[in-house]
Amino acid sequence: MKIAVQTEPFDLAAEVAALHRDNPKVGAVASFLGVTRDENDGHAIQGMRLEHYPGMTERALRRIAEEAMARWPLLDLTVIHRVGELKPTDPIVLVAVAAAHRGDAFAACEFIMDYLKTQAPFWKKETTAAGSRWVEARAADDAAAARWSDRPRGNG
Amino acid sequence: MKIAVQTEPFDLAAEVAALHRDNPKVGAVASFLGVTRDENDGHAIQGMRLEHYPGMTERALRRIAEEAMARWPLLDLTVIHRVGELKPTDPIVLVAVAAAHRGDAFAACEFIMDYLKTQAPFWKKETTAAGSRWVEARAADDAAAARWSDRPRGNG
Amino acid sequence: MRLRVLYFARLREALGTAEEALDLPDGIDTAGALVEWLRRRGGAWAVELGEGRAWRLAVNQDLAGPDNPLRDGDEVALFPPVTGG
Amino acid sequence: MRLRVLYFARLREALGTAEEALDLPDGIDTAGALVEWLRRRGGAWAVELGEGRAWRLAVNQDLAGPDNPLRDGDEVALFPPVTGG
Repeated sequence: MKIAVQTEPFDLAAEVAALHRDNPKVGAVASFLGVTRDENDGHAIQGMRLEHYPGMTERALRRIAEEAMARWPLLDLTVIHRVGELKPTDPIVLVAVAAAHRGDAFAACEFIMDYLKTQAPFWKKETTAAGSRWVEARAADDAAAARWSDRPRGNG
Repeated sequence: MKIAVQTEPFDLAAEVAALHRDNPKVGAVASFLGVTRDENDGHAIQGMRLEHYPGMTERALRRIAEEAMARWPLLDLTVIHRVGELKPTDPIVLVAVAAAHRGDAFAACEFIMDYLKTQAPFWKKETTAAGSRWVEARAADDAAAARWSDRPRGNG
Repeated sequence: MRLRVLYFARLREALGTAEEALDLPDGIDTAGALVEWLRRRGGAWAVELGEGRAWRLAVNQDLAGPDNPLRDGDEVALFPPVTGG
Repeated sequence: MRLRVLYFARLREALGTAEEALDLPDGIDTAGALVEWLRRRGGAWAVELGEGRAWRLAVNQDLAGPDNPLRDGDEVALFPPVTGG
């Protein structure tokens, strides 16, 4: 399990390869790449700054990852979140999950993203032509995280 | 939209980058990498040969991809499936889906894999210590594909 | 009616043929009737295309059911349930 | 009771402080009571931590509710709902 918070870019291919290259039990790697967009809520975005809570961030990500490992039969996973200055098309977050079967990998990857969006202490401040503004949390993200309160989905 | 059937390996990072690098509307890329395992149904696997139906394969993959584009607001997607000789830890299939929001990208990526598993004309022949054998289709794959008959899931 | 018929994977091996050009007698005008006609060849044909076996069928490179009509020049394929991905 | 209190993002900017060391009077022994006590400072404190505003709270780097007890030496953080990913 790898958890990282960093300003530098990450290497998607290297991270995914690290999850399956040396483990022939892995049949599926589901991954998610979050990318900076050039607009949000109708505003043109020139760039953004990601602030976080050092210490709690790593702790929250590790807790979410451990919850995923407990819910599904996973073989390994990686979560990397960038902080600092980002511009449109820059990758922000990578979640990659390795399992024997795809249903578990997909479900765990989506679960981690849904919880990360509501539980991990990151805050985005966007720069627009009119100045900078803090991004508001979305009700849709709370709803997405609430889906997992019952029981895991996913097929064998 | 890119659909490919090939014997050569593919480059995960290049394929994912191609989906978002030049399109600042992309906020999410969900991807799935299928990998050859070293065991199946309790048999140790030394390698496998993937046979397909040239012509129909590309047609079936394109049809599945178009169905996904019609069901969810996607920005782009890539499906690459390898054929020929593969050994454990070799990647077999890549599905990568770009969208503005993660729920659509995740749902479409899983939908494409579920349909590919039941509709695209590929057949695996595994080599074990006891000789080679055709892999049997799994009932779980039919069940996974049947989930999508009603309506798309996925959150904004 | 003249058809091209392709066989894949386990069926190809068991039937000992990858492809054949068939001249069908009148009345064999659906995919299901074609399979029934092939089954009457006996031997591996009767076994592999028989009741207990799972097989799938495509007409002109689209998955099709037994009611699918056949037309002169069609490409028909018979194969086991798919196992890619 | 002595606490370290951290503020992040919009709250940090609006309150004009990133971190402070507080000596709490007796009786302020839950996270909710601490927020109520901070609110009584008035001005931006009353506005930002007031009824209509969404904020979250962590005690010792875990998300916590208003009933969470506070102990000497705890690290408390106040911040807006998170927006990463």
